Amino acid sequence: MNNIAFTVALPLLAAFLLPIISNSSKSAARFIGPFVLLAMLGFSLAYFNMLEHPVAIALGGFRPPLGITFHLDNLSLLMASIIPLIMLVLWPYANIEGYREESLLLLLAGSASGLALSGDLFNIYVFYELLSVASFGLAAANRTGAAFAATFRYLVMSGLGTVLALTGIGLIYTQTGTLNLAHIGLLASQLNNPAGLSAFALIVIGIGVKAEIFPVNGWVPEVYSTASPRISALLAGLISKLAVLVIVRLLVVAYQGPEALTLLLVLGMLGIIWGELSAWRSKDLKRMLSFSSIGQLGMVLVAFSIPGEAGMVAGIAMMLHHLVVKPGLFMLTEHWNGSLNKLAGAAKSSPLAAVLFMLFALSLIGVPPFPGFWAKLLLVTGLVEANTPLYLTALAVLLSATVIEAHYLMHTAIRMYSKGKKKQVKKLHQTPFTLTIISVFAVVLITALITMAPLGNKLQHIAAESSDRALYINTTFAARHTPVRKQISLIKQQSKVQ
Amino acid sequence: MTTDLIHWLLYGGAMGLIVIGIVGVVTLNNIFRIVLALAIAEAGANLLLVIAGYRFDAIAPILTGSSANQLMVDPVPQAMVLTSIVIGVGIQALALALVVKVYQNYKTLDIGEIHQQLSTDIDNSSGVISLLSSEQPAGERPLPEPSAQHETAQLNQGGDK
Amino acid sequence: MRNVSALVFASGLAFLLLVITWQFVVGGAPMLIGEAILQQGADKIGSANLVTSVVLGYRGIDTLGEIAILFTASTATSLVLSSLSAKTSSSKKVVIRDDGTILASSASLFFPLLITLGMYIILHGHLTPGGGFQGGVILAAAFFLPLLAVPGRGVNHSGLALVEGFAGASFIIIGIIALFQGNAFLQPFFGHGEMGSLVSAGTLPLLYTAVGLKVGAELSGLLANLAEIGEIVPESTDLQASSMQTESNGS
Amino acid sequence: MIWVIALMVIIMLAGAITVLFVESHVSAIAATSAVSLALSVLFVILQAPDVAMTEAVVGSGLSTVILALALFRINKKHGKQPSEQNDA
Repeated sequence: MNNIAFTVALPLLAAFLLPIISNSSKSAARFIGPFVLLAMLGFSLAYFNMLEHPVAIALGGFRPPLGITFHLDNLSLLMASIIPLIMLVLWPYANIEGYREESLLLLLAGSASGLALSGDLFNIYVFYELLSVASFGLAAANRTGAAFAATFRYLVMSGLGTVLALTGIGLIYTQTGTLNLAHIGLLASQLNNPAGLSAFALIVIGIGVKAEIFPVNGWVPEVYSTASPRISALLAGLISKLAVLVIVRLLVVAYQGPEALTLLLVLGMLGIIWGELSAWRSKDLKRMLSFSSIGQLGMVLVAFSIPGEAGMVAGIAMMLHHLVVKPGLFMLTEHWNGSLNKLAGAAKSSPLAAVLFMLFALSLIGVPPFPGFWAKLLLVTGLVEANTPLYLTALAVLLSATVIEAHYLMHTAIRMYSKGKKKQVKKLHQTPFTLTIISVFAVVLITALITMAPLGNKLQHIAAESSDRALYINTTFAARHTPVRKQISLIKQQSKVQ
Repeated sequence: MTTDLIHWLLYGGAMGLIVIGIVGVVTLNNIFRIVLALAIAEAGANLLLVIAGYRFDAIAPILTGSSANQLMVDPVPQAMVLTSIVIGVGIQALALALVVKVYQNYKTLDIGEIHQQLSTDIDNSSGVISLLSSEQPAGERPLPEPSAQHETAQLNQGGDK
Repeated sequence: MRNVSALVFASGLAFLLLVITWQFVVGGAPMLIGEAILQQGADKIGSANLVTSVVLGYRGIDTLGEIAILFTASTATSLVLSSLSAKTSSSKKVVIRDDGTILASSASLFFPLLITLGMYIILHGHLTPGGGFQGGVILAAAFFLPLLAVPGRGVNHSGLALVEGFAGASFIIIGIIALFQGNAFLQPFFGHGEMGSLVSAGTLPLLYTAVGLKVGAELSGLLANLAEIGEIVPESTDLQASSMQTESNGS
Repeated sequence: MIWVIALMVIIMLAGAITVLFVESHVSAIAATSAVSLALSVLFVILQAPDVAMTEAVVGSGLSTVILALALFRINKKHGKQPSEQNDA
């Protein structure tokens, strides 16, 4: 009875029923969200344990290119288990005004796992839209004038992206006559022309609104400064990674030519330059973190643009690292939401928070023992090995961006440890609840630091699996409605024959 | 010849709608009008999808007694467009709700002014002296209040206007 | 400056799109999955309208996502507008204007007609053009018309929530029942029936009914939310000013 | 049939351009509605009756109502604005 479709169906079901349940019993309604998230975690972890080989599941029971398939490999299941985990950590246990916010969060969780698992282009578009609408609602949930205005600009930019992505999907459908990613992968040679490549560019720009890709990230600083830190942490940490994941899938399966990689590389470089310079110039913590997140996602994009497995390893490592560090940093702004100047003395009022900030900042910069260093090292070696002028330029950009990053982050840290006015220092106190949430992220980071060797092996394994185009296609077309174990043995037999 | 013309008319129409819509979203100043332009761009993308499933001398994909051996158009893009039209109207409603609320708070529909007030609001809430405010006339420059929260920032805005 | 760069961008985009369309031929798309669905769709699902079999069968989870999007948009809209409607709800009764009995009675005349039409379109979605979305919009119109004709009449929001909750849930539960029968999620079950009759195509009519009710309830909720803020603001200026005051303080 | 297509495409594009340049919001809404209507005629010609029906019902019906409601709301505020300024 174990089916991965529950990770999408359950949160949606709960979200639909939440208004009714909350009308009859408010206290019951409060337990539903965390319970559903735990169930989602259970379903995805159960598959994770069972999985030795990627499998695909045909929803609706239709043979793969006709129906919609969910593609389950280590990468998608990893994301599918991270989603409920991170949402459990950031769930608003204390300050719930009504069921609406909970409902939106559950919809966000359901659409996010759909996006991580789906192997169908239009289905990805639908889940992406669901994700967008839920995030609009959450971004406006503060109900200040500024939040409304920022969300409106976010919505318009996102809507523009939607149109571009839909146009791209239309172009791909006109040329290949299919929507299934694996099937598109089989027909990839038909897409290696101006129309096919511009379809890719349109989808990258369209989906890139959520992934904070360079020309369409104007909303980032505004929304992150007006939404509550929790929502910023979710959007910057989790949602942006899911959008990147979609682009990576498309890249691996259908666009392995150099043009697509160059496009990603250039967009990534521009993102790094724009993000890091703006972060350097910004005068308050929230905006500094938002811009730095743009820069970091630029690095992720650069990593994925390196051809082959090296790029995949570096990209996944950068992605996971940012996924842990950025939410932690954003949660710090819950009580440190002023300008950088007002942070003076913050270390005195809440020393633990300052230490955590230092930890995250050092890892973000890439100072040796921390996980961020290993991620950046993978990226740098990948760029050196690629060894073309463009990749070496990217390397130069990356290194100078690291210097800028070190400057502004350390500058902030120094300011925290300087003396501040007494009256101000009191206000900078972090509540124990927020500190607990931040510490969770810090503990994950430190655990990653300790278990670096096995983690690295696991990453290599995941990257090898998810950068294998033939494997993706074979897996999808092997999808039948059979129990997973049987399916795995079937695939093994097939691969022996081949 | 007619086939060529139909080809140009249909693709020209779809691409024209997309381009006009996008130009509208990027250049228009009025946020209400931007929502309209977005709807037009979406309509263009929908038309593009339906064209992808069309073929000449085919009938609609509905089986009736007389349609046994006739060619039919592709049902898949039609299903996709059904979905995307409904999605579009949902997003449009949300966008309009936001337009109404933005107008209530900022008393303007001009995207430039809204952007400026938004940056000032964010600056005020974090207590940073705005970069933009130096470009405004002195009378409109909000006072940098160290403890200013969103609400007070808005009240200042309302009072200044 | 902004306009110039925008125009450059737009003409670039237009050029790109024109170059692309140069390659395409209307009617020349390969239609790989489309052709296969045309071949086997009728036998597999038993719906005369093949678009319906794609919407609810082959791409059922897209439709689930879509009704979820409508639900999300409606939830988010009421979240955005709620600070206002909560405050003005007390002054709701102020604006009972008399718009004439003709309008009101014609609205009540149209109500059953529209409901019948909406239900007809929903229930025949697997046979003729139309279905849950179109019928749902007509249902929403049926509920919204009396609201416009008789201003000040409140909307039964909890009733709407009940309908939309259960309609959405039943869509998912039908999908899950298929799972418990050992099939895939959202796999159509029940017999196909005789093609072209009302009771055919397995669970598709049930799913479309759920979609129709959900869309109808969702959209009437949306319209009521948007309309209430249009209708409710009292004519007297002082009341409005005070509501404005509380709103800007409270937001 | 080609004349119908040509006419509809021209109505559509003209309506879209009107939306960008016309002064009054009400005319802009009407133009959007006209675009949708022409589009739904095109869908009928392209053998997509389901889509045409949806576009007609949603695009030129429902979305026009939503737009009009929002505009009504904004205009109402707009009329009151001067007195509010005096209060402030």
